[in-house]
Formats: sequence, C-alpha cells, structure tokens
Amino acid sequence: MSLLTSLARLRALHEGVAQPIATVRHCHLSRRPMVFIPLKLSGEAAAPLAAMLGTDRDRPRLLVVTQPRNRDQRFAWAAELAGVLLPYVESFLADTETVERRNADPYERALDAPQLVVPNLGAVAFTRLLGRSTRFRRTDGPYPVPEEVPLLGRWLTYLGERASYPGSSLMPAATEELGRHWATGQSGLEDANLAALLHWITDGPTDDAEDPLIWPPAGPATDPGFDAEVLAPAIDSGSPERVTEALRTQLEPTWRLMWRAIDLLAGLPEGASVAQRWEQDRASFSGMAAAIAEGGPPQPRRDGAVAAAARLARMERAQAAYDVQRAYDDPLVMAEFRLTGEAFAGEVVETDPGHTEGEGRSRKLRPLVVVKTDDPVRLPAGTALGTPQRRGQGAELVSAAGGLVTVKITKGMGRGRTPAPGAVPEVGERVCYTSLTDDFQGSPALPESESTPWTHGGPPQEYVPNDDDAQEEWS
Amino acid sequence: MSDRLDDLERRIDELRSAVRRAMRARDTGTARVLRAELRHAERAWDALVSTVPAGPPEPPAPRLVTVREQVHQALHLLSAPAQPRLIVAVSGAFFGGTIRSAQLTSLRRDEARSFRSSPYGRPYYLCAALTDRLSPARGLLTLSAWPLERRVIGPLSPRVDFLTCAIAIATAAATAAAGAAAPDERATRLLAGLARNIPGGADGDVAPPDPERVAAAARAELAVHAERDTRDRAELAQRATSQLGDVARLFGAATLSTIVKEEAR
Amino acid sequence: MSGLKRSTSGPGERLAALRGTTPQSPHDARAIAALAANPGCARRALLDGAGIDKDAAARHLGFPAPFGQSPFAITRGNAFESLVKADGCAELLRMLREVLGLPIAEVAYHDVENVGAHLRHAHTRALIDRAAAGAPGAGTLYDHPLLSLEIAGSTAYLEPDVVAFQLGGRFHIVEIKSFAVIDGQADPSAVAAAARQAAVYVLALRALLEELGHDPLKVSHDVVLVCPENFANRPVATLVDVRRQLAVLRRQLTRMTALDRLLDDLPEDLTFDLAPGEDGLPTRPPAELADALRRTDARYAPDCLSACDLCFFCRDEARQEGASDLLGRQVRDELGGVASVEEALGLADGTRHPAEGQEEIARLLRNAERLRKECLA
Amino acid sequence: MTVQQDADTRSPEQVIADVLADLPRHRGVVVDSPPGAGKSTLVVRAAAHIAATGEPLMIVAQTNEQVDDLVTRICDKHPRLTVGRLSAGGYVPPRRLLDLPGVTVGARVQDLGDPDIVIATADKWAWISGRVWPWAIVDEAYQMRSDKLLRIAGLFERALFVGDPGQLDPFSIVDGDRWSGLSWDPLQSAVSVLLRHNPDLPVHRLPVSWRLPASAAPVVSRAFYPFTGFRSGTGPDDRRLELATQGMGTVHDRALEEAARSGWALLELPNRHTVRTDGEAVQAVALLAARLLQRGAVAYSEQGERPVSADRIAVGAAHRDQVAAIRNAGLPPEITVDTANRLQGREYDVTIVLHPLSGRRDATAFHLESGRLCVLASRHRHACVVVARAGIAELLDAHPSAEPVQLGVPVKFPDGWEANQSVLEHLAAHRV
Repeated sequence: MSLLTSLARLRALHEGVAQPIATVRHCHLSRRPMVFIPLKLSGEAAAPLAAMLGTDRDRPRLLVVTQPRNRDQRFAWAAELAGVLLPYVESFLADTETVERRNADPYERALDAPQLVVPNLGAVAFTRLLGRSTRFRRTDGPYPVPEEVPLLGRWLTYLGERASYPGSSLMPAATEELGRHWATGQSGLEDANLAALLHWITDGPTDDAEDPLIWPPAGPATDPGFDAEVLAPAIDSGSPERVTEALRTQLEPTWRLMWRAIDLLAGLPEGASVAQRWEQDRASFSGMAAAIAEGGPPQPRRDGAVAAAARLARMERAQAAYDVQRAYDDPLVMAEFRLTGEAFAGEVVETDPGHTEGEGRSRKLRPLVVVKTDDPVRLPAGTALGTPQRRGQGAELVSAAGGLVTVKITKGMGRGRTPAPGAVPEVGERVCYTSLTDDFQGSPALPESESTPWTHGGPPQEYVPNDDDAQEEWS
Repeated sequence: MSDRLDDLERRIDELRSAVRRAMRARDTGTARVLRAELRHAERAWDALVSTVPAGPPEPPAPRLVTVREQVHQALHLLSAPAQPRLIVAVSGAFFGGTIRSAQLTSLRRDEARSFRSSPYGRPYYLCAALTDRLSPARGLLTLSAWPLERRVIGPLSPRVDFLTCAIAIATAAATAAAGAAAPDERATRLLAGLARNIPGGADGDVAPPDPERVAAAARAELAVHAERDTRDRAELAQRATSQLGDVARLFGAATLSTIVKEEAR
Repeated sequence: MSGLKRSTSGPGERLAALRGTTPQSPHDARAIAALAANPGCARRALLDGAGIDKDAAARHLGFPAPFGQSPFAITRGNAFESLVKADGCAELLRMLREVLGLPIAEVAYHDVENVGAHLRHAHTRALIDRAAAGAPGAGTLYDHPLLSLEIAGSTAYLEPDVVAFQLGGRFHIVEIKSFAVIDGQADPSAVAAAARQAAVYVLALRALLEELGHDPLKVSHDVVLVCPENFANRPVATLVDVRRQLAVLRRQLTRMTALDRLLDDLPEDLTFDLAPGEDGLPTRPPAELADALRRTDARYAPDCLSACDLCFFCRDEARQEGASDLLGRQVRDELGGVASVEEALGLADGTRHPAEGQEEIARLLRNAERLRKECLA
Repeated sequence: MTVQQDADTRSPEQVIADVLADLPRHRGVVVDSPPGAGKSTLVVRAAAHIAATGEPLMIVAQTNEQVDDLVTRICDKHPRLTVGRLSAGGYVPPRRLLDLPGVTVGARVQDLGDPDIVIATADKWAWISGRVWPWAIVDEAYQMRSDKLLRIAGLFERALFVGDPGQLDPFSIVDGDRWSGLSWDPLQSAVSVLLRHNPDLPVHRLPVSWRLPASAAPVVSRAFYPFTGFRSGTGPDDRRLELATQGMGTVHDRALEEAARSGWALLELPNRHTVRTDGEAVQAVALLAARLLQRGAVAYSEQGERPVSADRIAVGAAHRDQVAAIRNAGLPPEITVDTANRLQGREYDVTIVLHPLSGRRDATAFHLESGRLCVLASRHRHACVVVARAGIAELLDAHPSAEPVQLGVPVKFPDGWEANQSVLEHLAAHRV
C-alpha cells in the first residue's frame, strides 16, 4: 500500500464513504459471469455444505448436502454442481479463432471464456480443495463416483489455480476486485467481509455487516451461531427441506451482494490493457480444454521441480506486467509512482522535434521535450522512460532540475527525417513519463522434467494417478 | 396455507435470531425458552411442507436382541477389554448389530445398579476394566465371566488387548468369508483399520486385508509384550482379589473424585 | 479441554486490587500462547496479569467478542482425538514408529486421568521422574499429564489434551489437532497456533524436569503434530520445530514479571472489578468499567480482531478518538508520527500547519493530496 | 550433511586444503563463508587448482560486478590462465577488464576461443546449452534462487558452492506459499535445495573474517551466526582508526570519536515516530559522512596506513527512498550510498548505517529480517556508525509474534528479533 492509498483510506474514514483508488476497471467483466458462493461444513477441510450459483441474478440455483456427513450425498452434490458448471464452461468452447504463432503450430483460441465470480479468497481456496478432492476419483472400481465428478474436479482445480495468476479474470474474488478499486475507512482485514466492504462503497459503513444475523458471512465458513442454533437442529430433524431452507437464508443475502459488486465494477470504464490480459486468459482456458480433450491426466497434487520453476517464472512475469499495465492504464495508479519519484507528469513547455544524434547514415531523429512538473523527480539522467500517452515510444531522461525535465525520445520515431505528425508532444500538452516499462525479456528454457538435475533430486518418478488417489476417503 | 407458511417462516426467523442473540449474550435461560418455542414452530412448519411427517428418517426395526446382549456378543468375540467404538464396529460387522456408541454410555452404571439390588441375579454383567489403582478404567468394557487377570489393565495391556482383539476379528473375518459369497464390507473396513496399525499387517492401503496375515502379524507383536503384561496383570489381579469386595471387583473401586461426583448427583 | 486452577499465593497486591472481587480467570495453554499476540498493549497486559476474564468484561460492556466455535467443528475435533487415542493409541503408535523409529516393544501407556484430579500433578511428576531417570519399564505414552508453569509469580496448571511421549529418556509433546494436512501442507496460521500451544507444554515439561533435577533439554523442541490427512479421518504425524515459539514464549513470560512498571503508572483507585453477583454475572455499571479500562493505554490494531476478546471495545474507542490505528499498522507507520485522522487530513489539505517534526509527512501528504485531486478531477 | 564441527579451531589454510581435497570426492561441496572470510580468495584458489588439472571450469556469479571482480582477481593472481567472460548483449565491459591480457569477452561460448575458465552471471548461463563442463564454481550461492540453479545445473558435472548463509535470502514479487515444504521450492536458496536433495555433501566453514576487526567479529558472529560462529583474523591492536583533526564536541564528532576508539557508535536521536525518510536522521547520516572526511580519518591495519577517502566509506539503509534522500542530502559522489541488498559482498573502511527500525512504530518481517541487519553491520574493516532514533528496544518488545508456520520447512536461524536484540544490546554500550 502506498501513501496515496493510505490517504484515500483516511479520507474515506473521515467522510464515511469509500474513496476511489482507480479511475478505470482493471479486471475483465464477462457479459455472462457465473456467480458461485460455496459453503463448507465447519471443522472439515473441504466437505461441501451448499452452494448458490448461476448466471441469472433472478434465478439462483441452490445445491445442498442435506446430510453433510454422508459421503454419497457429497458426491451426488458434486455431480449436481458439475451439472450446472460444466455446461457453462463448455459453452465457451465452440467459438474459436485460429492464432498463428512463431516457431509453433497455430492453435485454436476460444473467443470468450467462463468467468466464475466468488465472494472472497476463502471461496477460491475452497474451490481449489474441492477440485483436489474430486479430480482423482474414478467412475468405476470400488468407490465409483458419478461420471462428471472427476471432470468437475479438474476444472475447479484449473480455475482455482488460475485465480492466483496475477491479472487473470477467470475466477475473480469480489472482495479483492472491489478492494483494488476503492479504499474504505477500515483495515484490509475488515475489507475481507464482503457486506462490510460493499456498504462502505455504497451506503457508508455499518456495524450490521458484522452481525451474522443481519448479514450472514459470505462463506465458505458459516456462522458458528447459525451452525449451533439452526443448522444442527435442522440436520438432526432429518428434514431435507428444513436444511435447505436454513442454508438458503445464509446464501441469499450474499447472492444479492455479489450482483451489486458486479454492477459496481461494471460502472467503471474498462482499462486499456484489460482486453490483452483477457486474451491470455482465453488462451490459457483453451489450453486447458485441449489438455482434457487429449485425455491428459488430472493435475498432479503438487508441482514437480521443473513445473514449479516454470510456473514461478510465468507468475513473476505476469505480476510485473500487471503492475506496469495498471499504471499505464490508470493515472491514479500512476500517481503512486509519481509520489515516489519514479514517474512525473506535467505540461510540455518546449520541444525540439527535429533534434538528431549521430552523423551520416547513423544520424537518428531524437526529439527533445521539456516538461514542467510539480512532481519530485528522483530518476538519474540516462534512465529509460516510457509514457502512457505514446505506448510505442521509448525515451531517456536527459536532465531534471528546478521542476523542468528534459526528455529525449529514443524509440518509436520511425526512419523519417522529421517526426510523423503527433509523434512528438506539442507545447501545452500534458504528458507523463515513467521508468516503469513493460518490455520484459523472455525467460530462458528449463530442462525437461525427465532431465531434472541431481541438485534438484534428479528425474522424478512419472506421476500416475493410482487407486490410492481414487479411493481416498472423504470423511 | 401459504399465508400460514409465510407467517410460520417469519416467526421461525424471528425466533432463531432471538436465540442466537441470547446465546451471544450467554443468556442461557432466555435461550432455552425461545428454543422450545422455535422447535414448536419448526414442527408446525415441517407438518405443512412435508407430505410425510418429519421425524427420524426410518422407524427403528423391532429389536429382538437387546443392546446389552449385542454388547455381550461383541465382547465375547473380542475376548479382551474394549472401547464402545470397537464394540459397536464388531457388532455391526459380524452380528448385524444396530447399536450406537451413545447407547453404551450409561450401560455400566445400569449394570452396577442391577448388581447391587440383586447380586448375581443375571447370568452375566457388563462391567469395568480395572486400572492399576483398581478404579474403573475410562471407556473400557469387560464381561463378568472373564478371569480378573483379563479385566485388569497394566501399562502394556491396552496394546496387548488391541492385538488380541485384532486376532479375534481376523479369525472371525476368515470364518465369515469362508461361509459367504462376498466379504462383508463393514468387516473388511474394520480389519483394514486394524491391519494398518500392526507392523507387517498390511501391504499398503489398496489391497483388501488378508485375515491370516493380520492375525500372524498381531501374534508376532503380541509375543514381544506377552510376558511382561501377563506378569503385571497377575499382580494386579491378586491385589484386586485381596482388596476388593464383590461390587468393586466388578465395577471398580471408587476414587475420591468419583465419590464426590456420586454424592453430588 | 484444558482447565486451570491458580494457587492463591498471588503476585502483587496491586493486581489483586485490580481484580477486586472478581474471581481470577485461569490461564490455559491457549491463553498463555496468546500473550505474544499484542505484547505492546498495556491494557491487555494488565488484564491478563490480574487474571480478569476479558470475554466476560467485553460482554458486560456490550462489545461481545466475535469468536465462536461451531458444534460441528467441536464434534469433529473430539471424534478425531478419540480416534487417534483409540485401542491403546494404536494409530499414534503406528505414526511414532514411522516418524521417530519407536521400537515395537515400547507401548506402555499411562492414562494420568485415571487418577483423581487432586493427585494428577503429583502422579505426573512421579511418572516423569521415573522415566527421566531411565527406570526400566517406566512407560512410553502419558495421556493427560498435568503440568504447571509459573506465570507472573503464580502457578498455572496446564491440563493438556496432549500426550507426552518418551523414548530413551527423551520426551516429545504430541499435539492432536483436527485441521487437515493436505498433500503435506496445512493452514500456516493453524499450524502456528498449534506450535505456540505445544511450546507452552514443552516449556512446562522442561520446567518439571529441571525441578526434578534432570536435564530440561531431555524434552525435545520437535513436537509431534497429529492431524487428519487430506480429506479423510486418517491421522498423519509431522514433526514441528518449536524453537522459535519457545523463544517468544520465554520472552513474554519474562515480560509479564515486569508488570510492576505498568502498575506504577496506574492511578491508586483504579480497579477492573466486575463485581460479580451471586449468579456470577457482573453487576458493576458498564459505564464505570469502561471508564476504568479507558484509563489504561490500549494499542489497538486490526489484528486484535482475531486475537483479543476486547477487540470491539478498543476498536470503538479508536473510532471515537479518530485514530489512524483503525486502518492498520502499516498505514499508521506510513503516517510517521501522525496518530489522528483529523490531523493527517488537515496536513494533507493544508488547513493545518505542521507542528515541529511534521514538516516531512506534511509535504508528503500535501503532494499525495495534490495528485489525488489532479487524477480525480 | 556433514558439517566440520571443529572448524573454529582449524586455520583457514586447513579449511581450504580440506575443501580442495573434497572436490574430487564429492559431486558437490559447500563452503559457508561469514562476512569477509576470504570467499573470493577461496574461489580464486579453487579455480586455479581445478584449472591446473587441465579440465575446463565454469564459474557462476550473481551480478555483473561480481563477475568482473572475479575476473580481475583471477587474472591478477594467475596471469597465465585464460578467462572467457560471457555477457549479455547490452553489457559494456569496464576498461580494467579489457586491459587484461588473458581475458576474452563475448556473448556466445563460441566467441571465447577455448579458455581455461568461462565465467558469467547465473542469468547469462541460463541461456547456454549444448555443452557440459566437468567443473563449476557457484559464487554467492545463498543469494541465488534455486530455480536459477535448476536452469544451469545441467551444464556441469560437479560443483563447489560458496556463499554467506547470513545475508539476505532470495525473494520473489509473487507469493510462493504453494511450493512451501517442497524440497525443490524454487524460492529457496540454491544451497538449501541442493542440501535437501543431497544431504551427504560435505559442508565446510571458513572460520576467520579478515574484514571484520576484532571489535566486530564477535558481535556479528553472536547475532547472526549463533550456531557456527567465526573469529576475527586480526587482533584488537592490529587495526586503528585515527581522526587527524580535533573535534568540536558535537554529537557527530563524539560519535565518530567513539567509533574510532571502539569500532562502533550509536548516534541516538530523540524518540519519535517518523516517516521512512526521516529528515533529521538523514541529515545526521550525511553530517557524519561529511565530518568523517573533514576530520581526515586515517586507517592503520595489517595492510598499512591509508587515509579513509570517500570511496572507502559506505552509507547503508533499508529502503530505496531512504537511499535517495541520503544522496540528495549532498554527500560527495564517491561515497557509496545503497540499500542492504546492493551492499551485499562489498567492503569499506567505515560504514554509516541508518538503522532499519529507526523511527518506526511497528516492525514488519522486512525490517526484522536478520540478513538485512547482518549486511549493514558487517561491511566495515574499521568502524560502523549506526544512526537510529531511540525506542527500538520498546518496538522490539511490543512486536507481536504470530508468524505463520509452514509444514516441512526447516526453521531458519537466527531469528530476526533475537538478532536485532543482540546487536542493539551491543550498540547500547556505544551510545552517543
């Protein structure tokens, strides 16, 4: 968190309403998102209790395990969940585009992808565990499960994993996305409560949000008081209707909150780089669908040495790109870098568009721009710069003193002797330059898994899902 | 009817909130009153929404064999002091038993009361195992017909009894399997759980347990402990014989704290 | 569950006066482990030192703590523990054989709870003494040993639901928890809580050995954590090194004996007496109790919401004061020395003149305010 | 792993001989080197030793500066060895390198001819393939992330890993919890992963710091190397720092005098919570540096007598904005001002440190990380002056301890809290 966000929090606390910390939306919002609110049985790792889900805000589906200790009912619940989720996921596979690649065969990329919106990070973790507990199951043998359960497990695992990929929007958590766009007058810890966070953004803070009788927790854990006074007696009564109704009361308020959260995010204009990140999501989704179609094995329990290093490299790169893109897309995010002196903005007061360097054939156009800024500039001369106003261009800081910064444009000027119209900022134009740049080197190759070196334990045993995985109890 | 249902639902919601609020304030008195009202309303609601009246899902089958007798059967098979959970499992696996652990909690006290009112009036009693202080051991049941040496518990006895039970169960499983077309799943699961905890008793988790192998492994470990355990138990049994009267010999000598509890009751 | 009785040979009379007629609330291992949650909070230190039931106080003040445990979780916890200990600790023996190489012959089991409550501590001492002295056949597993620990001058008895386990005169604490270990990983905060709690037992057992004239380091700093594996009920054992938790615990216990400094600063007439009536419920006017509490310094941070019974009371106080503590430790640190929201905002929009030493934060805040205004215009 | 238990009684010469003897016997050999214990000397010695067998050797370092430094040292000691310096496209070799006769610089292995030794950063090595070297030396291996080792381990058959376990651990901008507990966790250091998979490899320890003076070695050893320990190679009378001109009795002068006398000084400012770039503290740091130059400090040591010129002084801080603020305070440009991360592996006569916890109300894991303080407190040959606001002891006292615990991850020592406390206790005796 930066001082800028802290200031927004202070302001929110003072005014009694959340303050924006973004001017554009940094996540993709699907035209057809599926809201998914899972609940689990207290005290168990991943025993499902209920879920409310659907793509139509007026017609939520409620799935309930009315006897949560019954293993067969849990798998039946998983099969029901698969019955809603899998058709939704698969509906995005039909329409694809062909993508050409350098040094590789072209591939088919889905034109759109599923988006599973969950309330909070707890729901993401629970989804991952649900995936873990179902993807190794067998549809035959001693403990058979309904056919669609293992497939559901693989998709839940995929979506849960993808949620921790920086900048991905396949499985956003409402509290996280809201928290990225608004600062409340409470702590980050309290922001994890969806009802509390939403109230700050809309009507102002209320302690009702912490009262489980008014706003039941958004899951996956239920309120202990509800468990003791409502759920346990309902389960003991043996009446499935009563259990179902009890759980409906816990889920419906959150259901309404979720759609309100989506509406709030939809009210923001989309950031310029969002489509690009969504394209990566679509590619990733298509890759997963292809892996399933080719009959690949379910995802292993944990990453091997090579897979871990590869995933880390991808995630680090995505994180760096996400951070830079958000700053380029959103002046309010860029302001954080201006505050720390890694970016500056101001008005162009002087230009030398025809400035050149070098002689003869190596003579190059290097226009100079002088910017007047109030920002503290902490960048040394020679720093490479980029600018959100002209993303293809690269520049270099020449000098900075007394609120005047001289910048030399070094990249993206083309081969001409004079700059193309609009390529060099005009006097009077507002511009922003930053040392943050989005050009990353590719990462070097990793060994094949079967050539894992001795320093990392040597080649791993090939992973074959065995009966142990399939028969693991689900207590 | 739907009006009435709506009213009931509103009432139930109100009552639930009130109970939870009372519980949060630790006002148990109010909570109790409200809960009673709530149950009443819930029953009315159930009656309206369900075609079949709500209640325990299936009516209990007529019990031909009493809980007492079922426990006796299981203990007889095990031939060693055992905890309710094992007794219930054995009863279910080999005798089609229907008992639940909760039904066993008051058993020992009932037996003691019966014995006190008419000593030796029954052919057998379900009684306590005795600790090295000759007090009743927590959560262990035995049969009165057993020699005292079997009913006392030395430091090694829990393990010895576990192995003894494992042998008994393996033997019973082998016999049952010989007679039946397919092994009973409950027996298999019970045996697998035991086999896992005996060195050499099982080969990973996947294959169904081999009763003979389980029994052999249990016997092998038993041989390690048997001598000392027999000695410890003989000593304890002798002390029990010389120090305890009839009631205490069957149900354990009261410790100070249990006397206090009894008096408070 | 762990319960505790305290010996009456109390610490200072000052603490007794703070407590007044309120019965001393016991310290169990969980409470001791929680001492390190916010050691900078004087209010908490005084309440803990005096042995005031913070939960009761919070409820009486109208700020009941947001904690509670589901009956499902409790049932599950109990069922799991009895599974681990069933049939002469058969599951536990298997795991100890696998993880620590326990020989087949080592199976002797002592259930200390078979002994009357008043004798349990003495019985524990005798059993542990024999084992530490290496007496032949001294036993391997000790269920429910009753240990004790000196806290701020008084003795707290700890009745762990743990098992102590010895092999060759070396002891380990076995802690049974019902959170799952999935593919070798468990919730890090749950593991941390278990480790802190187990460290209390390690320390208590070490103290006992020392008292009996044995080497305290015969108690291993590796505790055996037993949890259900994956999604099943089957237990799995993992060794957890609690050296760090032991160091923290020692630090906090030393700190508790230094309560004198805090007590010296208190007004003479201050008391936290809840004035319990015959039914044990507090009768002291809540406003009066609140005033008494406000005369001590709290150090509220949002982390308190998951650790301290008084959290809602202190949060309310911070709100009334307009303290930036509400927003979290990080925000508070970023604001340098500015503690109040009003003041920080005044500096940001220039309506307040920076006091001496505030020039820098004022400049930073004004700059931040300028940037926000510019971007949101 | 087999740690040489008796290392602290051994002479550094013996340890080096043991390491060289172990090289052909094991696939990997690890050498732990506390600050200034002759790590580079060992690398140069081992390089010459291996080169003498006639077998090709690759050397891996972490930064371009470290690589250039090693190249210079090797050529200096062993002018007859040929060294190939691999580099990325944008790299401009410093003048001193181009002047060395045996050195070739190139972006591809093919461009280097066939030198005795090829040396590059780990990042550069990761792009090389198609050849296997019989020997490798990996320098600063504790600061190298294990995923980097994974990329290059296929290039060599056996290797010597050298590094300082007490400095900063590698880190990542993404959350790596998902891999915690795995023996190949990519966020762990190269050495931790190596040893978890090969627990029988010998681990040697260099027992003597040649950099740290007798006044500093025990302090740093106790705080940051509690289980292994090391000693100073020089005695209390071997090093001296003298200030040529008289002081004026200001706190700054007195701090410098205390540091010259005892090797340590704590310039304590009044207790106040401040922003990170605490102006008063920044000013104090700058003044100390300026005064040190003005007063004409002279360092006497086993290396002779020399003035403490600006390039022999470093200023260290925890954060980049602090470094920027200190630079802006008007220090001579020859004085190094940098963060702990970037001061790793460097050596100066006198260091001036802005304490990471100064002016804070709460500490975070970042500020308490023992490696950070270790780096800052172990760069000097003569004296270290620490600038801090009063109140750090109270801050440590009030620090909540609720760090999460991951299963299967070995506990790391020293604990940051304990290390900070230990250093603070020592500094208290040198407070001005």
